[in-house]
Amino acid sequence: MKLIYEKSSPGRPGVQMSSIRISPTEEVPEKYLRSQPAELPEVSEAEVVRHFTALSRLNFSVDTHFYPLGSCTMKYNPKACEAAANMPELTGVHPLWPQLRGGGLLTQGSLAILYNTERLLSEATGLAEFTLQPMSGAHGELTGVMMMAAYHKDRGNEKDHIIIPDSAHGTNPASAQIAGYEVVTIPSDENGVMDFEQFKEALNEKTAGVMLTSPNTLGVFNPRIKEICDAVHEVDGLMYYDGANFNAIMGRYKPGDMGFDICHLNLHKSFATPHGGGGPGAGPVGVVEKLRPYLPISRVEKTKDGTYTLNYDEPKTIGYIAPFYGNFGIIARAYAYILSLGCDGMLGTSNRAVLNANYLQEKLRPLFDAEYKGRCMHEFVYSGDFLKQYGLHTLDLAKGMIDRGIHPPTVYFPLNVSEAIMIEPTETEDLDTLERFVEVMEELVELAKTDPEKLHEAPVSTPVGRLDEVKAARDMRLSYS
Amino acid sequence: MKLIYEKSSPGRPGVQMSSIRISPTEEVPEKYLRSQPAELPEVSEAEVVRHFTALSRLNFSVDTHFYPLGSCTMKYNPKACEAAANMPELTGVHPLWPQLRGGGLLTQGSLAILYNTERLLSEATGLAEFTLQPMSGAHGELTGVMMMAAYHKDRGNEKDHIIIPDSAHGTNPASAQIAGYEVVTIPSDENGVMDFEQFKEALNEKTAGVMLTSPNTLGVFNPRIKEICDAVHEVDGLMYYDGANFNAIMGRYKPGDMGFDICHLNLHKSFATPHGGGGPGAGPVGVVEKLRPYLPISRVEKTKDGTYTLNYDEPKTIGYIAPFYGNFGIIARAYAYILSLGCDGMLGTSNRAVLNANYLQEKLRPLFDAEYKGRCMHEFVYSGDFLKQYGLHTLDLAKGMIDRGIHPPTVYFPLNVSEAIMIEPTETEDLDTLERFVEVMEELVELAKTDPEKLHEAPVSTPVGRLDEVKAARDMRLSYS
Amino acid sequence: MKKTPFCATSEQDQAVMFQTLGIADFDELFAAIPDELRCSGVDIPEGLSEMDMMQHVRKVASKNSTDLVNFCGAGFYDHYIPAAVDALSSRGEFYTAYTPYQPEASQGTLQAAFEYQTAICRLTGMEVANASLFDGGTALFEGIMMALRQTKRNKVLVDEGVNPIYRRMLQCYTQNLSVDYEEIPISKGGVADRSAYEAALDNSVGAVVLQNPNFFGCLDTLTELIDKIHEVKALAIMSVYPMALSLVETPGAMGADIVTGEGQSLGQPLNFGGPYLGFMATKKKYVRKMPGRIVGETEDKQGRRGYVLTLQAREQHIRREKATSNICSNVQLCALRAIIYLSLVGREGFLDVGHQCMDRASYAYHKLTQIDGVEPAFNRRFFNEFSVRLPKEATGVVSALVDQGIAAGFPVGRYYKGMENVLLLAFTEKRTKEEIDIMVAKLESALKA
Amino acid sequence: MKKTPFCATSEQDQAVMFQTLGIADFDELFAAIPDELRCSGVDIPEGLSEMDMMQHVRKVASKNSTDLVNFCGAGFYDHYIPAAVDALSSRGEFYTAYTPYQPEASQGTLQAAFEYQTAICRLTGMEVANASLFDGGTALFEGIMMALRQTKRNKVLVDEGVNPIYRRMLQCYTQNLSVDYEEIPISKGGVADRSAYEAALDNSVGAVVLQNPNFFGCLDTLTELIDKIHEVKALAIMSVYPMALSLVETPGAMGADIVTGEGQSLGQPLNFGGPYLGFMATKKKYVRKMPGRIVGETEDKQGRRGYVLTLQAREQHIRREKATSNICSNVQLCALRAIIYLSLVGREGFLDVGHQCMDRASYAYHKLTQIDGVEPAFNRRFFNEFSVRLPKEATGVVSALVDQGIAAGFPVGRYYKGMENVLLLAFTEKRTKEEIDIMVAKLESALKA
Ligand SMILES: Cc1ncc(COP(=O)(O)O)c(C=O)c1O
Ligand SMILES: Cc1ncc(COP(=O)(O)O)c(C=O)c1O
Repeated sequence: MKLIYEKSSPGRPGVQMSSIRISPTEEVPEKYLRSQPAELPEVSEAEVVRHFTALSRLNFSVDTHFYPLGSCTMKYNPKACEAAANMPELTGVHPLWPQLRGGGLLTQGSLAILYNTERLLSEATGLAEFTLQPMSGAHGELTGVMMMAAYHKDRGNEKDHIIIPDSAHGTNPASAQIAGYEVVTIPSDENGVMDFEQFKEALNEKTAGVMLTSPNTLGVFNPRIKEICDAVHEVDGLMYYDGANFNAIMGRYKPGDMGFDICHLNLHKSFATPHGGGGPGAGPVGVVEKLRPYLPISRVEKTKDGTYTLNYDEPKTIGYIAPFYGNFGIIARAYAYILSLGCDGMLGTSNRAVLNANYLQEKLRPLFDAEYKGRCMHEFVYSGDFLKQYGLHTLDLAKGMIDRGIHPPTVYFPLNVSEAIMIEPTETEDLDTLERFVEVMEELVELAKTDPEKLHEAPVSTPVGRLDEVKAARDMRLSYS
Repeated sequence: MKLIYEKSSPGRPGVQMSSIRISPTEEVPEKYLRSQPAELPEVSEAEVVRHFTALSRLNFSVDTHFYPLGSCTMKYNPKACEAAANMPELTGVHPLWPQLRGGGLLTQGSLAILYNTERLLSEATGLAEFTLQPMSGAHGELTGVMMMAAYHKDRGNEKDHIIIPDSAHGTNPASAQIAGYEVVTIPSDENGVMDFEQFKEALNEKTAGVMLTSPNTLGVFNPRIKEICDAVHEVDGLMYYDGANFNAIMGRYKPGDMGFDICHLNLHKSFATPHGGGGPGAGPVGVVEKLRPYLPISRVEKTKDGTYTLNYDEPKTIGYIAPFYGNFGIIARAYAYILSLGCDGMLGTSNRAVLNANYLQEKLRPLFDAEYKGRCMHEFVYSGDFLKQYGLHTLDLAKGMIDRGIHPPTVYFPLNVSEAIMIEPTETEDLDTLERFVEVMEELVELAKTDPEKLHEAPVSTPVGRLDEVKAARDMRLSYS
Repeated sequence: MKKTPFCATSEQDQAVMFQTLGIADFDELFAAIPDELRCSGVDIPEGLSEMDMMQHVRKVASKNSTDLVNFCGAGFYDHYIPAAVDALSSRGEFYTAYTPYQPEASQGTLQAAFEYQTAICRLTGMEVANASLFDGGTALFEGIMMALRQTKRNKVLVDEGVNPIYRRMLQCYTQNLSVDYEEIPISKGGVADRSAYEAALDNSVGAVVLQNPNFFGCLDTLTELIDKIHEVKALAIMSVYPMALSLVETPGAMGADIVTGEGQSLGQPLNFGGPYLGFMATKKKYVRKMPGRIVGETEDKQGRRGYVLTLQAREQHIRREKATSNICSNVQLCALRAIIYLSLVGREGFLDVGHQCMDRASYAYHKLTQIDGVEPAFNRRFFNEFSVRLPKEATGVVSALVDQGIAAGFPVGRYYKGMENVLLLAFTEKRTKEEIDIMVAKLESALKA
Repeated sequence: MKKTPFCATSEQDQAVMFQTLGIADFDELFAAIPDELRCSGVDIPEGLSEMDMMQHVRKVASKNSTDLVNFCGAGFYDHYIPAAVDALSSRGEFYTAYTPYQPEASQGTLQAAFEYQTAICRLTGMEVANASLFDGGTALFEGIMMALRQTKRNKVLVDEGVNPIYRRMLQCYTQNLSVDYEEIPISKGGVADRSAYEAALDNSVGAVVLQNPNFFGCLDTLTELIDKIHEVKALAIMSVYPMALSLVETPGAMGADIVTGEGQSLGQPLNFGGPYLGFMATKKKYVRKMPGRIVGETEDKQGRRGYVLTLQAREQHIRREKATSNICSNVQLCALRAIIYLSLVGREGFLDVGHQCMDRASYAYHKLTQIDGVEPAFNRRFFNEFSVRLPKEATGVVSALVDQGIAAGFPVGRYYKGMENVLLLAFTEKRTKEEIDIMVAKLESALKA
């Protein structure tokens, strides 16, 4: 499809922006100004609408396709949550108004949403306090480990590393590193959880903490969590809970109860806010009482008279991790979602997410001739190794799905499973959709045996076939000219 | 694609509607109640969203395709007009509030929009008064001819027929008939306008009026309009202007100036309100001073103190043609559009609509080997007769366009041109789109000569091919069971 | 520099086109038209930028006060519309398409219309439905014309329990036609007066129009009356409130021949009177007399299922003055909203909403009738709307409450002589117990005042 | 009966699945997990129906007052957003998609990102841009880390003219890293202090961070200073306001190596602080050190053009702790809104908006500085924002005007000692002449008071 720049022609009028004029009293001298206007497209409003409408139709999305992308929780994003967050009374507020004396009173609604959401998340996770400022999961991790660092500094602890299992998401080690820590990686045992013995060996006085994802990216819940927490607390280490998979346990288990000290949640996963093609999301972080002093500022507080204020005066805070209060628009969506779920809804939702995953794991086991390793949580991982005998890889299976109107699951992650295929159906899919998915998988595996070439060629139903990524990296055509 | 009913399964939960309960003080007896609930679909919200999103993608539309559907004016529908009309302050108002004493003050905004829109349309058409109540063009025609009838009754005129050219839209005669008039049809002359001699013969004392579309559905403007008006007024007949094509002349000619007494406009054509897949539209009707007393009630009036009120006290009114004030939501969109155009914009818009049409007429003339019959207005009609030599019809040409991503023009209308193809590009299309259309036409005519079968089979790119309309009428499967 | 909004061509484009046409400017395009017809200009303000237009409309709109707590229904109801209705019906592919004349390029609109027709049949208990008419009033007129065409008679009896706004529309529409229009007063109990119909029904009557629940909110069991209507070979037309059909007996089960109604309550905002949704359903044997578009199922050459506009021989673009109606554009987008609404709430949710409406009305009815001086106007059987007789004129009481931010109902005296004290109140799922209690309290004190 | 909202399976479905799994209820799914971990329940309210939820949020939202006439900018601006931006970015295909890991099924997101990257390059005058970062502050931090990686040095000089909010973020982010962070005070004229840089620039410096226009709104010509920075082989990082780039000289033309900024003004609502849009552009030679996703053009086997995420070897999912950044989810939808916005206003409209902002500021500047006691704080060169020194503390004056419905600007004293009297005012195309006149008048009387 043509680029919007290729549709541009000199003088084609866009949206009428010129409004009632006010003549300037003085012109800015040339030397401060650009010599040429930026070469933006010149297209009619109608053409822009057609262009981006057409582009949208080239996407797979939750609203159009089953999207069982493991670890990404592609659940339905309720339209009402969009409508709630898009109320002009919310979107029109300038973030600096609370800093104008008396201005805070003009934003009580937005502050109330922040305050209430913090309380709801604290209760859901069993943690004392929450900050909503992190703008993604990774950002939440960074915020968490920075609080870890602040805690140890404050206590005079000499810590130099963080322990992370090899099944962890790449953002964990990357975040730990930005907080100034070495990363010690622990392999997974045959059950897919962090090898307990090797963990014990790695753990020592210099261990700042451990970052665990539970259920982890294999969809397995580590049953020895309490032991791990105790051991880490022994050396005054802190337990970090990567809550990207909180949707598997919400309403049933609380990270705080299990002994975790810090936890981030992905609102754009567990709390049904849209992924937007790669964000914006939100990665709020909760902490236990003892870490409260290190939370980023500002803090939203409720005064006796019921009004909400912002507190910037926290001597031990790690400081400003966001310009303001986080991705408010995303937080508002999650708030609407949590209000809709309520207490029972939380448990009901995780129950159904886990049931859907187990049903698929069961039905697909024969196809992947995987032995039974017990129940999974909200997602599960199989290996596509068996495809090699047909000269195929997991990627070929994935591309075949695209031609059958299903977005492929996550592939080649986690890295500790060869030819991994990671499937997360979510609770917003009904039984018919799951059955259809099983049929498609069966059809594809059959095709792999009988006519593998077909899968090599897939996808054929998309505007483009498999794209040459090597060429992309070599040519580096990163903008239109 | 499956029907929503085919996706239904017992107990699948839809949107949560149950809210805080109030227990009834008394139950309604069985005999008043239905024994079985209506068998509505049982599907999840996510499934409903996917279903209708998928359905939408089966449509051609202005937002996705060039749509040169003659006589229908498929111009771009500005998103801002949608946004303006969808403000909750406008959509949330109950139409009966003005009838509650003091309630009118609560709807001053909506009344102002109605009043202002009437004024703007009066000025644009050169007519004294407007009613916004008609809910479509045809409804406007009926309202107009009913006022015609009321006028003649009031004057004691004995009228029994209305004169309508054969090129008129089918709604004209149909509307005239509901107002109790016979229809006298006049053929078109070689220039495509109503044959003047035959018109003069048909005109007599019993002529209630003449319904003209100008420019007519052939895109031709009748140059003898003044003569016709004078002749009709001679016999105290009334001139009706079908303004569905007003977009060709707005800002340049005014029906009132030309001598018309009654005129309806299609806001869903000339004033860019969306067609919605077949409505809702709006067909406001304007009249000259002498017809003011017959306008439908209520009338929006502006008092000295600047407030707006509704007047129901008009002894000679034809009465209630709508439950309230017309399709307010559509009127609000047109109001936003007219405010955006302004005085210069009206002329600029009709100029460009006519230029685009003439350009296509010129470029396509060789293809249809049509002789030059002068300029067209906003649309033009060619005959597909030449296709017969290849065993093809205009319909085949039309279906071929679908496969090339263009919605076909209007075909087989007007009825007085054999194998008619009626093309209206509108002013919101740029030159590239027009050129592409010409290329596609050339390609199709070439294909007609070289490989007509291909056109017989078209369309092949759509979810279904040509559908069996005879079977549909025979089987009469009009609902799912 | 001044631009013409929304137009797509550049001056450069226009120059190319002028050249192709061998002209120098726009005016030459109109050379054939006598100059004296040219107008002197349009005396309206200059065009506004999008931002200024939006600001202007927002300012005007702010003159409305939408925070009125509304108990005013009278045929048009303030129901909750799930967010997905807007999200889906606002997709450009739906609302910027034309009437589906090219079925292969319009299956979205056509299948949705077919699903809508099915839903209307299931709500009303009828066999066939059309794809929409403008509103409940025009639908009722079309229903009468259809019945008179079918029975080849010209007399219609219209019950006074039919919405008075619709009755005015019927009077308007029939004024130039050879239709013998007669209204039948309601009974003391506020429903169709059996004896009056006994008297009026004869072989000249082609159609009888009833409404259930009627304008006063009263429910009735109309099976016997409809049998009587059929005895004289007239057709029974029933106007209904679709939300009531969640719980109330269907017209189909009562034997109605033609069912019409206002579909606004199915996902359309009140929007100061429109666009609304007129629906019509009937028996299969009458379908060829039914006005409006009808979508039917069929197949393509490869046997793939598809949908088309069918039985078009009834319509104006084919039959011209002999058509069953003059309607062309209908309100397809409103029908789409209705089927989206019904699919979202679903079988159970629809029942649920019905119960909430009925329960709230029941609660309010008993609170109101406990106020001394406030009497039930008619029988005690209603869905979500009922009438009470106040000790004083209703208009004054209502305007007193309007000033306190409450639309306490509709004073029916405007349309019914002798009922100046009768107030009609409607209750939807949107009204809370608190709101009802406050309304009752304020109404009580307004009566004391 | 209680339901779990948004979940799709019926109890019937669940029964089938239980059977397949050979279990009796949900709890059995969790049998392997020690019981003592089970929580006692979540103590939050019962779930609300959609209607009740919407009513609740509407009630809370109504506690905000958005009708404040806003002259407060300070890096975040109240620009008009054309309606088509919402209409298009709210299409489900865009906002319910994930990161485009499967390019064949994500060309919509990918092509739009490529078009966005192109627009950022053209606005900034740079060669390459990434697909987005969270906001202007995190983008600036990422820019510094990138520069230090590139220069293998650890000292960064940050101009005090850089938004103080961003400087606090930089202090926060660098606290655990071996980064030598130093701030350079501004000159009397309110711009980068040349002599101070003369003194501070040496071979230990890896990066220098400047902002133009700076926090006080002052415009500067930075070419010479950047040359000096390059002389010591340090990289020049410039933080910019994209709307200003409609008229103001580009960082590229001044020689900047890395450009970052806040893209909120390009089609994002203020939304109480987010989501916003961090952008970053640089020179091609530095691209492998750039953090964040990058979309590149390529082909499929049949030579059809397509777009993919490229140079992923930089990223955490491959490099883990050795990645150029920990970022994963970015703000793709905001980038989409930005390219839609820029396409709608287009080349000319963007200039137009720029002029309107600048003209309004110029008009207000001269009205304000005519008030006696009100002095220009710095030089007279600005785009749409400037600082004035008041005869009294700005906070009091501003709060006086807040009470009258006007946010008259941002008192910079909060972040700059000794500038308690300095007020920073911003002007966008949304502010009318009348609003400006009223603000000036009220401010004058507030000063008298
Ligand atoms: C387990 C886990 N942790 C962290 C992340 C990072 O979240 P984000 O993409 O919001 O930075 C993800 C998301 O991919 C994840 O699945
Ligand atoms: C010339 C003409 N007159 C009348 C009509 C009828 O308008 P509507 O479809 O709004 O009833 C049309 C629209 O098709 C038309 O083109």
